[in-house]
Amino acid sequence: MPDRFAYSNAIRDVHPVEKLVFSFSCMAISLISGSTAVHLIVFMMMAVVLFMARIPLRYYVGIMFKAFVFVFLGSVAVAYGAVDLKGAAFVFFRAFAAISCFYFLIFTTPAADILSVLRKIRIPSIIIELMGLTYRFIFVFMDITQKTRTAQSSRLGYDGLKNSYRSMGILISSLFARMLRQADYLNTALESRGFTGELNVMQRGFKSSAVNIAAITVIDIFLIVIGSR
Amino acid sequence: MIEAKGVTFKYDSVTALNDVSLRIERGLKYALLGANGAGKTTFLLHLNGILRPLSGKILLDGVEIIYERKALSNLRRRVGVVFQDPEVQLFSATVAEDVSFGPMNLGLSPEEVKKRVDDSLNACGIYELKERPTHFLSHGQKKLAAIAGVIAMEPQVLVLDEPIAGLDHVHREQVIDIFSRLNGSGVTLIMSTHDIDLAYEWADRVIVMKDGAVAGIGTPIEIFSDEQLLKSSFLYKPIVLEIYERLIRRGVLKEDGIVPRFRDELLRCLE
Amino acid sequence: MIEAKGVTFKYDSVTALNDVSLRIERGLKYALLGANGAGKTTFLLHLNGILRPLSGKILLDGVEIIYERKALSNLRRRVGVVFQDPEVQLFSATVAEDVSFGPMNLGLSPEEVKKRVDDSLNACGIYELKERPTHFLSHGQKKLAAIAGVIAMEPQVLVLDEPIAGLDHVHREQVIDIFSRLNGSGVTLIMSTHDIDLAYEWADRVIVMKDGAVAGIGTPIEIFSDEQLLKSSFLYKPIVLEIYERLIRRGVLKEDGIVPRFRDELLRCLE
Amino acid sequence: MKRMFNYKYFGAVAALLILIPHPAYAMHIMEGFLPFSWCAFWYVCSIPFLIYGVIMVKRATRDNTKLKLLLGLCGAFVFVMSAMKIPSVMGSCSHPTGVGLGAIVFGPAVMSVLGGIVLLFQALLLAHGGISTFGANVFSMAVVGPMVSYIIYLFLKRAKAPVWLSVFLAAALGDLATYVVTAFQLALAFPSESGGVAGSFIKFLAVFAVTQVPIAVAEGILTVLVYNYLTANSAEELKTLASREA
Repeated sequence: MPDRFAYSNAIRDVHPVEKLVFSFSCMAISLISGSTAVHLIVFMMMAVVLFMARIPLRYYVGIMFKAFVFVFLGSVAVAYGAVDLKGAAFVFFRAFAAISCFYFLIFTTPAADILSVLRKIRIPSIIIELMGLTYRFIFVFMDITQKTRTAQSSRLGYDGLKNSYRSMGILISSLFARMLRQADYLNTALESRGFTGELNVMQRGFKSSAVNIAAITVIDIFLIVIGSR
Repeated sequence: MIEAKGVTFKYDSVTALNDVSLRIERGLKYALLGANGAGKTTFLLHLNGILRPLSGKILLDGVEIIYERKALSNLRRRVGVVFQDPEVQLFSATVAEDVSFGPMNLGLSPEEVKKRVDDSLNACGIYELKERPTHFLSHGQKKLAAIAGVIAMEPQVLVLDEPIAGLDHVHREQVIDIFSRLNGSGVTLIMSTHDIDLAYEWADRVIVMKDGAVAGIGTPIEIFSDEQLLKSSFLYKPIVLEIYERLIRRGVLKEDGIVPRFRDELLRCLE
Repeated sequence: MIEAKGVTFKYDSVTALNDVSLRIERGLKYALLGANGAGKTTFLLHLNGILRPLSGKILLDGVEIIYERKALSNLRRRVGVVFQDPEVQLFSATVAEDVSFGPMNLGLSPEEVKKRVDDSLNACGIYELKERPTHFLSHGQKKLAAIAGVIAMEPQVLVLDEPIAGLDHVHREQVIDIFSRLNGSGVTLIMSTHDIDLAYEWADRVIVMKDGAVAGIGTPIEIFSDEQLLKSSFLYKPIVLEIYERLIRRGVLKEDGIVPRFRDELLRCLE
Repeated sequence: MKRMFNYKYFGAVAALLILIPHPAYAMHIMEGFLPFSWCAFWYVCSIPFLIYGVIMVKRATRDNTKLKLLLGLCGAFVFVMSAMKIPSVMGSCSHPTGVGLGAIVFGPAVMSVLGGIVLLFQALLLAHGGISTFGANVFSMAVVGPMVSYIIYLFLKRAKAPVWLSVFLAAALGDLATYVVTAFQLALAFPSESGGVAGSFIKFLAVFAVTQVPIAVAEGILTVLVYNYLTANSAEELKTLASREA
């Protein structure tokens, strides 16, 4: 999971707004631009930035290779559906540039920081709260699910198709029942810490950097200029 | 400090607490023993108003608790609860965020919240986990984070529901050490546990519950010398005490008024 | 019966088992000791094919396990695993449903399934809980139900991952009693535990793991007399053995070749 | 001619199976595959539904603080469910979408919010789907899919169809509706030279029919199994959740 790197990379402490703006602006320019040169520059630039963020090269190459296969075959599919070979190549490079921007974001910016940005831009607090809870309990439930599945398969629960369907039905409904109980327990535990309806927590402070903002601006202008030539 | 008077509680129609009367004195360490289903957790949840007695009452410093928002909020400020399973208590993405939840609810200033978070993370020895996402923590670390989240509210009474269950040796020692230091700074502690040896060596007072009622309360030596009580409550004698008593009876050791509580103390007697 | 030969396993890039070779003999009781992270659970999960060695192999009755459906199904029929946390092991709505899960998967007739369920509930002493919803059970009862669910498959080998963690005194005794009876009827048992006193009194053989490797294997007396091994593996001496040795050294007891293993045996020496 | 067609057709099936990475997160359109204007268009289409959903959620949780926690946990539940592997006859694996189950249990308005949250975390945590295509994915998977499921479920329930059939069809057709929308979104972005949008839509649909119908059937069966267990064991809670739907 890229989540692992998001918390431990070298630019974890860069202001998340800067990272979001960098990722989104490069992505938007790539998607709008008709220039394959822009797409290639964005791809290389993101690779360099992720290298600087100390994302292990082997991991990045691995995940990029997977993306390459998907994007390649996806472009072929699009070519089959609609456009010619040249068009397919264009779609291929464009998608690859956008994916680079996307991976930059998810490899360097923890979900917790993205949530704090969403809070800042006045996304309704109910959404932020639901997202925060979802994020936290995804991991709790994944762990439970994986362990329950192991326990089921050690009792032959996935031996044959019939057993498998039955076991999976039981697995999902037991997870649902657990989720209901978990909500009860959580409510109790939070009430005992003074919960009255708002899930307010301390926001982590980030320092914005003039250098980063300048760099992002220069890069964006540079990409736009290249693209419009 | 806290007093239960004739507290009765039922889940649906099953009686969980039956006329429990009990006084918790300020500054002491209490161990709450009893078989599964004896009503320990139910009793603990009454102490900060999460559960409300069906009959009877809970008093804080002699004043009866009323179950409306402001009084409850005041109660919960003073009585913190650490639940058995840290997974139900940690709800936030990172440790610092989670620990800040209680202080935020107290309406403290941002600086004060930050200070409380740092202090309680330090007290629990997990300051370096501050910005870690909750889901990367080990079970023991989650437990410590849950404890930090409660002590950040600076409660006067700390209620601990089986705080050492499932912890390995190292985290167990760490947790007990935190409790001792809190107690040293004046916090009253009430801990439910199945660990009889721990209750014997750690507690100032032992409370024994059985079938929703208090079967006994006293110093560890009083409680664990009461063979009748131990038997009827499915408890047994701590091994250190039992061997010590045998050795006294055999005349190997001489009674000198100081009964060993820790294993090492007993072994030292035998040097 | 089961043999591991040079088994190595990694999670991502972290080595969890490093060249583990080990023979489990039919009909014996094994205790598996070691600190958290020593690789105990990882090793146990290899014994019924849940994890597959990165290199090395597992042999059942001298035949190497192959990791395809039929062979695995045969292996899992013979080797049952009771996991540490009963919460994740009880997934059905009621106890009877949950216990019937394994027998149903074996494709037995409804009568045979019913018989297996009743028998194993009886063997675990929880027949009266048959129709109870699983989440209303106490922790101890959940553990018993989880054990019943595994023995309903009538395995020849029972793998137990910390089966007594978090149990109260009464349930602990009950669980150990079930294991003894199973062993009496020929079932091989392998139990990981942090409870050194239990390992000492219960096991025929003790296996000590450290950093993903086997640090020692032998009878309890052999293992717990090896001070070097205990120290390097962060273990300590069982209190019964330690006090016995002290009393021998003090001259209170005389060495007669029979070293006490149970608390009661030691106490009897002191009568 | 005919051979040529078959060859091309086969290649495309294989290609789409992979475009849609794991058959797993099937209906997600990958990052970067839609041009900017279409990304923006689908964002604009989805947002009103999300806003409506948020208003509904806000109203329901206003004086029930526990429901807020419950819905947050439901989001995690849907995410985890959609990460499970469905055992499949053909040996290949697929994942449930949870669209049908979610629509039946929570109703389409709440499901649009939960679905949006789940899609975002699938992008952030699993790198499935994407940011620019988020609007399009929300529209197919969190808006149209649940709506179709819900309408079918309600309609069949009113028509006194057997419960299992209503649940099965709601889940399976909700799934298929999601695929149809995805095919339509791709066709709009990549109209064929000869047949225009309609031409490429039909081509994409044909591919989906082959690859996704078995998956939809599998999800339908699974949803019926889960629904049966849930009504047997958690009927009370289901009612509370459903009655929150305005």
